[in-house]
Amino acid sequence: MAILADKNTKLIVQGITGREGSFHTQKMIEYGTQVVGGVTPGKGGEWVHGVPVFDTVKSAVEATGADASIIYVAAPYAPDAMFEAVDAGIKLVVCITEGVAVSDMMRVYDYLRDGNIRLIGPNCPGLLTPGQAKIGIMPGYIAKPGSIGVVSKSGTLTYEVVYALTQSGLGQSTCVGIGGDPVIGTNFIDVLQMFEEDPQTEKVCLMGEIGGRAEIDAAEFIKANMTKPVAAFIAGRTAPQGTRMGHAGAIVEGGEGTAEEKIDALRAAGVRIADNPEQFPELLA
Amino acid sequence: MAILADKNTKLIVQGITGREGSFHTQKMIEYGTQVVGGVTPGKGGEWVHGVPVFDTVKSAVEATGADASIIYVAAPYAPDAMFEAVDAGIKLVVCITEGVAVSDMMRVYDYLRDGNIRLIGPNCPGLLTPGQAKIGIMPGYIAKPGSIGVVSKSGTLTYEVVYALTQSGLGQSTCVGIGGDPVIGTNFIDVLQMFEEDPQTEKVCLMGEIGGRAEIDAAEFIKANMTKPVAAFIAGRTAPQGTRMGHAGAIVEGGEGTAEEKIDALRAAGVRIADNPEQFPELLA
Amino acid sequence: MNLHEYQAKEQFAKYGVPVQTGRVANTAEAAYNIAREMAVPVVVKAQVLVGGRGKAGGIKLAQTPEEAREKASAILGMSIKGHIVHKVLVVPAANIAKEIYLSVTNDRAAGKPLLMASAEGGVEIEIVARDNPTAIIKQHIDPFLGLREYQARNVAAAMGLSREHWRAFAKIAMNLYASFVGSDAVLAEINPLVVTDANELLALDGKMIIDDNALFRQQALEAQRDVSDDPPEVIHARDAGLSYVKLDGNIGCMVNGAGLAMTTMDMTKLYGGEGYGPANFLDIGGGAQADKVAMALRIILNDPQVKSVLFNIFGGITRGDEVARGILQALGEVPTNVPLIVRLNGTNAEEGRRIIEAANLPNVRYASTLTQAAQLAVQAAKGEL
Amino acid sequence: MNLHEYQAKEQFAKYGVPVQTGRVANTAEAAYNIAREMAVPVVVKAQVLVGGRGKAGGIKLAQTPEEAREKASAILGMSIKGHIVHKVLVVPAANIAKEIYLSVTNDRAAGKPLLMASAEGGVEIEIVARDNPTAIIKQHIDPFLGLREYQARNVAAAMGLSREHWRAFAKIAMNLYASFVGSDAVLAEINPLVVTDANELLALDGKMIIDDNALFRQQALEAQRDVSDDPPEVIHARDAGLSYVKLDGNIGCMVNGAGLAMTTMDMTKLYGGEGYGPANFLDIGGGAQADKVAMALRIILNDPQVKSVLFNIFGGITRGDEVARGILQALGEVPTNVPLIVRLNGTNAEEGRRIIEAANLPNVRYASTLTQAAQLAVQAAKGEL
Repeated sequence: MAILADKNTKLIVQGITGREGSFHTQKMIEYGTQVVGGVTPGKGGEWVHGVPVFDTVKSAVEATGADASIIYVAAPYAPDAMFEAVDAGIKLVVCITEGVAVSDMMRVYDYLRDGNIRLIGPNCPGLLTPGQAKIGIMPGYIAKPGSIGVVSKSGTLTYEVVYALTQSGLGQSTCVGIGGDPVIGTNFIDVLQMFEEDPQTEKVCLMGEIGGRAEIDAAEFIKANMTKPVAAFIAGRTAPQGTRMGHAGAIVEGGEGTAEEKIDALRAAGVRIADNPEQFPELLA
Repeated sequence: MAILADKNTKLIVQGITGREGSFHTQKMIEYGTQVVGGVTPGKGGEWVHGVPVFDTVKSAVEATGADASIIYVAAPYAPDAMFEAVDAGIKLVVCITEGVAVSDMMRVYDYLRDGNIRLIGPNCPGLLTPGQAKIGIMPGYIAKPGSIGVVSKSGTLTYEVVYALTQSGLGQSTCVGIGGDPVIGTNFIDVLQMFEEDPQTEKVCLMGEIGGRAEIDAAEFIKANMTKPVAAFIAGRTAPQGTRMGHAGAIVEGGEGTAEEKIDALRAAGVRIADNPEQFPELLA
Repeated sequence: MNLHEYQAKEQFAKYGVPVQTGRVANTAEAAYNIAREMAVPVVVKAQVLVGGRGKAGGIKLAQTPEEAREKASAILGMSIKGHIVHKVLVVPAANIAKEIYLSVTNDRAAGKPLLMASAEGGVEIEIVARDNPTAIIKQHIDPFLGLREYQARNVAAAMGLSREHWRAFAKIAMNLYASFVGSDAVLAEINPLVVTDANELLALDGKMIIDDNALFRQQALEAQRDVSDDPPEVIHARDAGLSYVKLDGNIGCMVNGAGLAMTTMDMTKLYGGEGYGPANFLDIGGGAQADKVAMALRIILNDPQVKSVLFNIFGGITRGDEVARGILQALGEVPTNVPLIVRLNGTNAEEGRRIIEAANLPNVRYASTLTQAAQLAVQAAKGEL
Repeated sequence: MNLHEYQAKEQFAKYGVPVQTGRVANTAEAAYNIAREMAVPVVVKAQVLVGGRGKAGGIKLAQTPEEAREKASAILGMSIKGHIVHKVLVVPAANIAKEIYLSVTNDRAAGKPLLMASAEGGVEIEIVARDNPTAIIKQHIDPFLGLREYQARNVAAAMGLSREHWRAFAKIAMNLYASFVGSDAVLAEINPLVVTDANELLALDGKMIIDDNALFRQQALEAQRDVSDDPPEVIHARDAGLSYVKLDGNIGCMVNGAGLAMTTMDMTKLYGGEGYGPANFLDIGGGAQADKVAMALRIILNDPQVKSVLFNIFGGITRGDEVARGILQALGEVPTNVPLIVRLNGTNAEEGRRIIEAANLPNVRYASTLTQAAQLAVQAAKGEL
């Protein structure tokens, strides 16, 4: 077992003929993911790395029975790609695309809330169930199967931590990058809940950053509901207040969302705090 | 017991200071309905027929504990009145207003679908639970308590039937006018289901008209799910095809929605058909 | 409210739908001049607010300006299903490679707009629906999200449209939907949408019905209403806020509520039998006051076929006393000997009856039930009363 | 992207929000002329993209045109939190009866826009939030339905606004929301919205932040971007699509991903201690290609405070070979002796390391872990390497 995806997950790639879509399709196939199809309007009938391309998600789902989709299309088109996936019956949608407008995401978020849909992202590295499936852009070699659940707002910081765990012999159940945008499909609490319920997961790593209050909410959830040990790292202790740091999740909002606040809240929930992401292995040992 | 409303229902009147709102507030109070408040923005603090007026539905609900609302505001403002009622926590909304634009109603319908909200109407006479509560504009004296459930697309036709039943000694459990507009909050099937489950209701009268396929859907539902006897009347046998007859529910759509089709479908579902609305008492006897 | 073809096309064009533009002519001479300026074969199309113009001979090809004059002359003034043609649209004749059907309407059961398309365009969609229903592709539209490009693409794929046309088709479908929303339409239809021999998509025809209930915010469209084809009583009824439809029978009906109005009509036919039935549908609406009732009665009495009038008012929001005052007001202005059968019930019915009784009118009879009222109206019409 | 007060007000006015209009002056003389034309006491307001202008002396009342010139002269050229004032806005002084706070922003947790209002306007809302949080009234907005009048009315009631102002307040709130949506803003704020002594509502100030991710469809707003206040490296970084923030330390950081960039900064401070820390935040983003990496490196090396550079690239969508090529490209154009600590991992990291190694650069050191890289960068900055 693992969460969200495993070796039975049938994946389609939206934007498969693009530069990133094509490159990562190959990487996902090499990792062992069941990539059953791709979608690029107007290119139906072509093949990419042995994967058939369809014109619409609907036709791809009908032909392949896909139950998951990954989105690599450009930001102005990503919201429609998400709507299209959902309307075609996809239950797990992972949106890698960076730079989606927040007003668009609010509409997507509202639309999805009605259905039984799981959206990861956007602006995220996707997820990796070591040894089973990779739906995203995480380098596959950094992970190995095991019992640590990893959840993170930040993409590359996730790689650091997963790599450090693997180097120390600690394998992972599933690694999930939820993205740091203001509005995202799946938040810390959703994933923590899944890890809490997943028999394979024994301990959890959480990586947050300054801005917003998602880590505070996570701390409250952990205190109230988690029986499994959690260790955490919060990026941005040295970031000056009020300065935009790359993505919107990293705006320090007047007196709220500082690293100190978040660390205090997590500590109060019994979470062990790492000062350095390479410290996780010793905290979890 | 009865369906939708009874003597414990606490009602507020949106548009209480208007001509119709004020008139029918008095009639509803005279009938015994618990009218606990009214709403007209800018007139909070006034009183109408002994009922306190509030500026917003929110404040009316907070002050009175109302659980139902009736709307008498003009058509351009009726959609917002419905949204306001729902956002204030009202669970039963009855919209009397005639002439609401269909595009507005589609938005209302979509918005309500998420919540556990019951909307009756718009463009309907509301409902009457004889001897307990009148939420609408049906003349109170035409009804008396009993075991016949009445559901109808048409307002005044409902009165005819209820009056005829009462004159023949057949009382009613609840009388519901669902309205004949293209998009309505509650359809025949919703009400038939309630009557089927309501222990007080023994038999059901249904009044439909030409246009649309709501009566065909009702016939299918009756065939599959109703154990209680149903009698029906369909108005519009003499209406020429394709001519608009008052409201949009009465457009005959090319070859579909004729009175004959509907009568045939209902008959096939075991429903007794009245040729004249005053025939119901003998059909139900 | 129905729009003429040329009005619908103007509306479509405003939202970016490529339409075959043309010009409207009121006279054969004007049609000749337009055709001469166009300097290509043209089609002369009757502009009437009713379907089936082609079958009725209201659409004609003309190779020359002279022929255009001749065809226009034949079409102008002709009656199509009772509608007199006052205008023709003159358009360049198109070279058609393929005909598509495309429309947006409302699915009342789903509570959502519905896009319908078919590769079998150019014929009446009702015929396709009957003979080959799977050829009609349906796509519901979320009223908040609007029509998305991928939905239009799914429709294009399902109807077997050649892939080279998908982008253009999707754009047309999205723009048609925008025109539907922006105009508060209940129907926006292109039939046919053609692929020309130059491989471009073009709307050759256009039909649009506007939601009467939304005209309060569509004043520019309401101002385009063509009343030239409406009889005076229809115009009067509309201005007074009455729903009125003239029928062939001889028993005038004045009723509150559409359903009860139809029921009342049905009753006159049920008891009237051969040769006797409703002269009209007339719904005075909810809460009608005296002025409106008076206008309704004047409209009914203006019909020379009317031999008796049945008033069936079951008041809820409408009040019997207001109706009674309206009847007396109209009779004061337009005295009549036509028998009047009055049946008042519901809100303030007693007061209403008292008001009429006080006027001591010799040609008024009262009924207490609908059945009795219908029977009396039939007897009166037959001269048996 | 931040808008100036005068730009935000123009945007608000476009959507029907009553704003106190004024005119912008670049010189004291221009301010004098504007004040003379207005012929009333004026307020001279610094136009800088930073808060706290009032406290910093950037907003001054002037009774006469001469005084306006004098105040403008003092304000133009002053530095407010490091931002030089290049423009002032001259507005008529208003007679204020009451000050209100009103804004629309996004509630990320709820995934919805949020209207916030307070009767305690005119002060920083953060202070109200801290000292009297219940004075801030919050109303979520459905992104599909938009702000409804009754919601604005509920807010007006909750903030204790006098009922005579409800209608005007609701209209302003709805129009402010429309400007927020129409401009793809993440913040639209009026502080204060005043009730004048003539009992009218008027926006005296305006603030607007546009979603950078939506600028692709807000080209008219992007064209208004004021870069006069931005140092060249910020402009270069933005043009190249890099996220760059100059900091006070001495260790240059080039990282892919915002979270890892902050982490890398944190590590340089953790191991650097007093006097050593990050010289910048720089996120090259996902999938950066060689040109972008080269520009990033040029920007870092252009900072004279930088004593060592730490490259921390953990490739996912970014590829190590592309980064390596970018580093070499930049070093080819701008040779440097600054120590470079290179840590590549993830996608194509091996190829990347091989490419750099092949160039045999004397000032490059490699690290395999982030800890080691940070430690090396600190040592290099201290001259201990």
